Amino acid sequence: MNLLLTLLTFVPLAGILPILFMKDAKTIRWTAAAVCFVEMLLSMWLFHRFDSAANAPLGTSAFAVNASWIKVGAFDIRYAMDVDGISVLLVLLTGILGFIACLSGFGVQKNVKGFFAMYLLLLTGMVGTFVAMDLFLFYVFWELMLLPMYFLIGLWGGPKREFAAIKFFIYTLVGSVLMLGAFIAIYFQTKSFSIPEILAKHELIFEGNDTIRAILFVGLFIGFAIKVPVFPFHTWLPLAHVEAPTPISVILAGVLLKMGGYGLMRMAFPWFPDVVVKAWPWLATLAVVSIIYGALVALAQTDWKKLVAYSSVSHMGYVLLGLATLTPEGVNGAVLQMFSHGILAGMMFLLVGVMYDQVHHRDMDRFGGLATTLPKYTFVAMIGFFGSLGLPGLSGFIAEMMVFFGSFAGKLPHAQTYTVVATIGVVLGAAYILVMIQKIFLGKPREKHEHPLHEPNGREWAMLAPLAVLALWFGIWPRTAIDVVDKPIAQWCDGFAKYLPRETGSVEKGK
Amino acid sequence: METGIGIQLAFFAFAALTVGSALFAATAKSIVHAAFSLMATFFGVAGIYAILGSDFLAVTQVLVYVGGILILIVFGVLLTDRVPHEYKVAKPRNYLPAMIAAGLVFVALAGAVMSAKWPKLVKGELPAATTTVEAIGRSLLTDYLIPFEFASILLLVVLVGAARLARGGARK
Amino acid sequence: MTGLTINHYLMLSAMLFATGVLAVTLRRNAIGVLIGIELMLNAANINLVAFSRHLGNHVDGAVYAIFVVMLAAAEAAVAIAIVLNVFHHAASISVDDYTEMKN
Amino acid sequence: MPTGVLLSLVILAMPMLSALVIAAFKKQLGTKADAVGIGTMGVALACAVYMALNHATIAGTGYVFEWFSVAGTSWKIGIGLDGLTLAMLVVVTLVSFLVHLFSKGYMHGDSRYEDFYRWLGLFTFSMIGLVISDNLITLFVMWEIMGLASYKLIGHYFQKQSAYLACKKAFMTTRVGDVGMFLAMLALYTSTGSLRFEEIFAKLGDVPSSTITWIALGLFMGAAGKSAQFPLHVWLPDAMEGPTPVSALIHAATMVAAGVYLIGRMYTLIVLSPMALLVIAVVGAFTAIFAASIAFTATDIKKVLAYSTISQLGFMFTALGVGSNFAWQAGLFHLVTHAFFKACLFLGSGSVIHACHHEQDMTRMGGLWKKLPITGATYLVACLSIAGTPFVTAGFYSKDQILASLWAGGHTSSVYYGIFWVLALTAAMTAFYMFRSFWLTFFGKPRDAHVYEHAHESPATITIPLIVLAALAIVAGFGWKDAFLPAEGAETYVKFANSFTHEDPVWHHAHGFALAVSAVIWTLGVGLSWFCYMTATGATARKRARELIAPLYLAASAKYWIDEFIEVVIIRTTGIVALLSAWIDRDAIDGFVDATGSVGMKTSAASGVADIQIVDGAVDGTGSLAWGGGGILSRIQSGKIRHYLFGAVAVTALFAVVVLYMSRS
Amino acid sequence: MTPFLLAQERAGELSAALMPDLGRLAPELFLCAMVLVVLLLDVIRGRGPSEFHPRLTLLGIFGAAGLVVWQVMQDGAPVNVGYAGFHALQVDHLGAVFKLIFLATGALTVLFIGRSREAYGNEAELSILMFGALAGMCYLASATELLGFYLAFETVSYTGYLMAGYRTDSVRSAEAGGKYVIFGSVSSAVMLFGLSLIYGYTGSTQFGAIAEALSAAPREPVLLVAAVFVFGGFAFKAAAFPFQFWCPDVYEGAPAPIAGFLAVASKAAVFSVILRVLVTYPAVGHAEPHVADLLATNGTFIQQILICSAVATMTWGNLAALRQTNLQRMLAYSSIAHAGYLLMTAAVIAPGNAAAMGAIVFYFLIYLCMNLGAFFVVTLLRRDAGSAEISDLRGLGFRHPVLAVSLAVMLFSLTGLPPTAGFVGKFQLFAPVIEQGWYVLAAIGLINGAISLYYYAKPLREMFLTEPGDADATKLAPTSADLALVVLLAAPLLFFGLFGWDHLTEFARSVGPVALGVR
Repeated sequence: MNLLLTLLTFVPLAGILPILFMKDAKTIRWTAAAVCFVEMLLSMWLFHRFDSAANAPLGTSAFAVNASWIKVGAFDIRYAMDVDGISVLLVLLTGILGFIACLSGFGVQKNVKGFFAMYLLLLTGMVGTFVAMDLFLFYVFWELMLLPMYFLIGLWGGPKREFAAIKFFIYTLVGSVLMLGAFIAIYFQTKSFSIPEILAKHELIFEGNDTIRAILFVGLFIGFAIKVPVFPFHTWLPLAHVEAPTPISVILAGVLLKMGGYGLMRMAFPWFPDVVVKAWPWLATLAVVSIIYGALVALAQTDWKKLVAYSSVSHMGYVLLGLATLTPEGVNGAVLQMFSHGILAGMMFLLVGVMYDQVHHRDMDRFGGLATTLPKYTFVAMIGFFGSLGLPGLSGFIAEMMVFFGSFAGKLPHAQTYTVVATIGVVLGAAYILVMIQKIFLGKPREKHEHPLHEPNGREWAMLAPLAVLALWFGIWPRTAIDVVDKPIAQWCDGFAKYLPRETGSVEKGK
Repeated sequence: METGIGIQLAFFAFAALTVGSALFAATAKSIVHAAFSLMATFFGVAGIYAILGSDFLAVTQVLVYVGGILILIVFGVLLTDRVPHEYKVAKPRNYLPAMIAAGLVFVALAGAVMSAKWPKLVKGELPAATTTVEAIGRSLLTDYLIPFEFASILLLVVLVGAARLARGGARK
Repeated sequence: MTGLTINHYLMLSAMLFATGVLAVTLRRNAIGVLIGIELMLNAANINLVAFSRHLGNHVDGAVYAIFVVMLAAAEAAVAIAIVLNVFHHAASISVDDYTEMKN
Repeated sequence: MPTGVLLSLVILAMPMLSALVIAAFKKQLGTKADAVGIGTMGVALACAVYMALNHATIAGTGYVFEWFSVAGTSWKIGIGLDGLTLAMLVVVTLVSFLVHLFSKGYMHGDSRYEDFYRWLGLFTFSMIGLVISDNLITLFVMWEIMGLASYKLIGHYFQKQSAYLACKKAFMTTRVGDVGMFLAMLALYTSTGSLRFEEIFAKLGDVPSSTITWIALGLFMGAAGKSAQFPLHVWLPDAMEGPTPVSALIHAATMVAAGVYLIGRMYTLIVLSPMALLVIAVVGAFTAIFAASIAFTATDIKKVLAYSTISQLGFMFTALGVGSNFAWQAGLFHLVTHAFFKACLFLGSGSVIHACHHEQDMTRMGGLWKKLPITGATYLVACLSIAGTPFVTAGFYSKDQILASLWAGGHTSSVYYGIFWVLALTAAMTAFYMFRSFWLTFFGKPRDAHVYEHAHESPATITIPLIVLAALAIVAGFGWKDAFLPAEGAETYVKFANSFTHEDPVWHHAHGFALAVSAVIWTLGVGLSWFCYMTATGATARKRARELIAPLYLAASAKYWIDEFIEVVIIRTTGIVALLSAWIDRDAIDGFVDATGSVGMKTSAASGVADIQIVDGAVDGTGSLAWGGGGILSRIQSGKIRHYLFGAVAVTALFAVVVLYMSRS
Repeated sequence: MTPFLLAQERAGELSAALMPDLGRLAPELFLCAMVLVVLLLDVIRGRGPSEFHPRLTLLGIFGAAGLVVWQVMQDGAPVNVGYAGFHALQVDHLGAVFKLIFLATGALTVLFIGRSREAYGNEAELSILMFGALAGMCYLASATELLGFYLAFETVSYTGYLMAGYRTDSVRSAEAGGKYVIFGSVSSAVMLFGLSLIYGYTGSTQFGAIAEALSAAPREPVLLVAAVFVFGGFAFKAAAFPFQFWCPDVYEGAPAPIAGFLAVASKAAVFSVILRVLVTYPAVGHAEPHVADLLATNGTFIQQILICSAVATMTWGNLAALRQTNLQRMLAYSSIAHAGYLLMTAAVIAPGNAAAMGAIVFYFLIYLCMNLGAFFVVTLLRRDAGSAEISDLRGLGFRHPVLAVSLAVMLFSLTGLPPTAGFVGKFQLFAPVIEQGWYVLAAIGLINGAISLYYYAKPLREMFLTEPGDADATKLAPTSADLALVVLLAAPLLFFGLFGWDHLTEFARSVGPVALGVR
């Protein structure tokens, strides 16, 4: 039995133990950073060792763990973990962002011990969610994230932190309750909690009863869509993002949102392929609305962080669109977008955070001319923001491009129309990023600062530079990611093949 | 089933007494009047028991209800008879919900009872009513011995507790 | 003329029970509410005794009724004790005034 | 890997290298960054020239590799070299090299001198990458990177409001066009399964013609964005906010050329759709005359050149809209000649501006001929070229061929006759307003003594590029075009709707006719401008005429209010929609809070939690419903035992009655 | 023959019939004896030293618990107790596990009362009421006959009334007692009327005979009405709709430990009867005629009553809890909501469905810890801060992290979040419902669960998210004994949430089949 996944999951948890007995804030910080660093190395090791060519079915890879955990009558709950290419990529993302956000957490001054303890707990929950192969285990990890997140936002956040924390809490819980209900129903149909096994038996879930299948799908979908977040379940996100401290915003945008996408990919979609195909107009509409609506709202923001937060709504809309296309290109795009958004959104939040630490406000109208005063900061900021805008050469472009290619080539009705409408989001995306850049970096400084602004310090470079490099790397050489996820995605798409409309029809080009 | 006309008349008389006095007890303006009207109800019910041949129960009814419970109630009335206006009955506007509740209850019960088949009841002639004292006594000491004994503990506990509360605090 | 059937007694008890309900929902006076409760218990008792008789002098019903009478007494004692206590605090016998706790 | 590919990679790498080196060693290099830029571009130019000289062996080579593969579909990218590419490479490297050189003098003393060279490098890189791509993906990638570089360069003086607005506008406008192009790519990929030119062209036969039309129009939308065709031309005049060398680079040889290049590159596809061809021709012609009319009224020397650029780009598109081999050659040939003379004009204007201490208003110049002889002379040469001076200038040959191919195109569709006359008129207007700028700047009495006093000839780094470009504006017309862009030999990589030979009577006739018209309109245009601006009678006549067409003049000088229209209809509307969305997003909340009357709760800190419940009233109704429901229940829980009893008994009895009713029978 | 002589004559017969069974009643008899012992000691000694009565009470409860355990160890097979074939009680594992729950609740309540440092804690009367209540509950858990059931039911009620109103110095306590007694008496009268109809219809007072008669019953409206009326009494005890009104007022007014006792033990008592009837005499639950289309659940009528009430109860409890600011009152509503969840699962109990029955037993086992724990914190709040407002918890997380974390665990558990036992419990409650195919019901339950999170989060927010200023810091000053107690209650929630719950579940599921004699 390979212990790597177990280690990955529980190293952060173990890291809490020494921290609890430490007094000195500095020691705590460095210990936490060390733990996160180990975690990052582990995730890289996993990425390195993962044999993408073998494309072992879930539950059978070299890293698979499967031990009996709790057995009550028919309930056989197992400590089952495994990864496929998709989870490997997301674990890698978690590892990297986990370390970087931990560095960002050095800025936390209040109750340092509590912060890092919660932070590490959160890390365990996140990694566990990505590797769990048992529904019960998955749900436990899923909920496990909720608690630390609640406190991390609620205790260390901005002025409206409590409000934000509770809103986050309630939203996610409503989602997970729906999810739980669906899980239980699915359990009774398949008599299994094992994710791969359920996938194998997915057709048996209320075979023939389309209504119940649809209800279950909707339950799962809403549960995950809240995390993604998909319009109209997104309203928790701007607040939580804005109020959360920088490292938590990074994790929230970088990793937590991906869990929604991961859940859709791993459960909601493949278990109910027939429903997905039928629900395509709804899914696509929600995705397109998320993309455009998120961008529009971002355009109207004056709060820098809020703008970034709404940009997440818009960008995660591409993930849903990509998944809903059910084409390899689109799904690849969605996965890439998850990864890319993790990097870029993380980076943007760090950028905002770096500046917030200096000026203690985020009102874009009070900035100006940073390009003159802080050229280096501006340079790295441009990578982040233009990446988010979808500039080729950075990871965001390739992801969005693939989503669009997938969705345009989609075999579902009116795929082209949805794609065309979605491209409005590209223009609006450019608009809000450029408006923001103009307000903050261009022009002349609008305010005098007590302390002259300074370029990012060493720690901040250590956070920003790797992300910038990653954004470039995955923009120029997306193979690194695509080769890992391609095969599982191809299989994933095959699962829908028999539900797709036979006749693709003549290619309608609507513009 | 033929019953003597006298018994029938007695039944209706007692029934009228019971329901009439109960209605008065429920609606009388003065709580004292209500309490005394309740006494009539108890007697009426005792009469019904007698008609049903439950002589023992009829006596118990009179003894316990009239001699015990009613006295308690009157005590209660007297002990709380400090704010005269308070024990007036509710104002007429409160009749409506009360009537609705009572009406619904009556409709439900009457509807259910009237249509019932009562499979276990004796059809036709009832066996002659005998004195129930022996049967009750036997039953209490055999089948119902455990509840019977338990009831004594119940009474003890309840009385100790009630005394504690009525006293208004711990013993000094 | 047909004689007395079980329905006679049951209708009587239904009326009595309804009257009891009327009393408990109408009466503001706590003692009045107790009166209503006694009416309801008596209604049930009439049922028990009537069934007891009509089951062919089945004794269980009568025994049951005796217990009910006994319990009613205990209940009255408890209720009066508590009501007196409340009266002591609230200086009111009207149940409508017992609204220290609400919502 | 063939030599050509290696060389093209060197050419591609050079500007990038320059950008990276300058970025990395900014401090160490200081103002020596210019040397890095000029040096690398020199190498690139040398390579490009070498390739051009050996075009016979190099054309047709290429290199392909797999970028990544998805579900068995290989996404290949690579380099493809053909005549068009080689021609573009020479033009781009040459102009870029000259601009680098020019900037050394022009940008001297700029506080962000190194940054300027860095972005210049990136810009050149993207343009080179664009032309050597053998597929639409890398072309699009470079296309977008060029957008970023132009954003940076136009916004070089980003402290100035006009500059940062201009760069944003440029990026946004081209982005709108890019969406069209991107959609065309999507459709192409969907219908042909590839984005490599070769493979696309090979499979076009299977694609329905309506799809082809849409694709062609999508591509044209992208091209129109980059090449500033109506109505996406609005960014170009504003982009003059960039430093003048940037204007020269962007608006002469590179960015605006990219759109024309794209259409030329995708010609095989475009010609399959007569509809698209017509749209391209009509939009091009309209843009040409429309921009020319605005150029009439501009007084800023750079604005004149900007509108002239738009107009000339219109010429190119019009030509490409014809669909024949000569038309294709003419459009792209005009692209090359235009690159030279327009770069010369821009750099010349830059020299003037430099000399006049950043004065750009022609009405305050005049009589500079004496002060700036070299600049004046080169400007004149370029003006002659753009005006199409018969037989001696490159501009004449290209423009003449455009007109000729239009006239020849009239044989297939008579619409082209009309377009021909529009363009002929525009050509006359071009001659007029270009010479107008020349007269105003260099002749007549100095209108601003101060400017005149301080004017001086520019240093050699500025004048040398001017001279080179002026020379090219003459000689580029002779001979070489058939080598790179052979009208009759390009079929190896591009297909046409109809082809002519030189001996074709139709072509022969058209050629002759166009020649005559060209000569007439040149005479008309130049002569009229001389009359209007160099003679006293002309000046009064001009004023009279201006009064006569006052509304038209006003409209033209206001650029036909296109900017205002876009501002109001598109930008403001978007802004309002955005605000509305934001309001909806935020105020599902407040609206609901108000509705439930708990405004007070919102403000009090203690009820923070209470608030949340209703936060998303409209979005998740359950929350508010629950909250409201909770309130009702709280009220029912009145504390009165009688109410409780009533509730309990009545509900029970009601339930019993309902059950009885349902179980009847 | 006079009755006296008759009794004498039958004495031998009686003892022969009854005496072997008396051992089966050891816990109940022991509790009754303790009533007498306390009374006697009180008379002899007067008021003992402080802590005397609480200790004596604990001793008695432990003794009774020991006897229960002893019984289980003796022989697990169900035994009917009663005179010559008259089934008055059934002693089995199902009863035993509930008895242990009552006794544990009683013991903890006594401890809480001790920790509350109220003077009344050392009164003999309280001990007597406690023993009486426990004896009644234990009887209730075993009763298989209507008269005994009614008697035990009323015992639990009366002692409950008296305990709720026990603090005569407090207007709230008195009022709680007053409301409780009035509402309870009416409810029990309603139930009694229903019972009388059932007696008349079936001609018996024994559950077994009743079940038999019912299983042969045709579609008979009077039974439906009787069932509704009887359910009224159950609903009152369980604080379920429509008899839940008293609950918030009484729980808020009663002394906090007593409220906890009522919320857990009283509720467990009534569910013990529900389980007893539905598990031991499935005919009662399943022979009922179907009332078609009432809820379209394909359930029997009793199931439909349970479902209707469950839906209304949980919704009512959760919605009304949303706006509460008083922790004790909030917990009252929360306990209403929990009654709803439990009723929901009770509705699916069927022969062979050990999962549903086990879920309820399991839930009570953990409900004991989480709800009593929460009420214990309320006790401490009442003691130290004088009130139990949620805002009194402000900053608790910073001042007394152990207490705060423990309370958080309990609240999480009440909400049903992993990794607490509450999650497992909720999971088990919902699983049988979903398995049954009642998705709408389960969905309503799940949505309710989500709503509940909101109000459970309020104390969390006060404790952890609001930093205590010096002025409004919590006044709570828990002693180490308090902390030990609270940790003792919180720890199992975590333990059973993560690891031990499979064994606990097995155990909970096993008691039902044992009650049926199907080992």
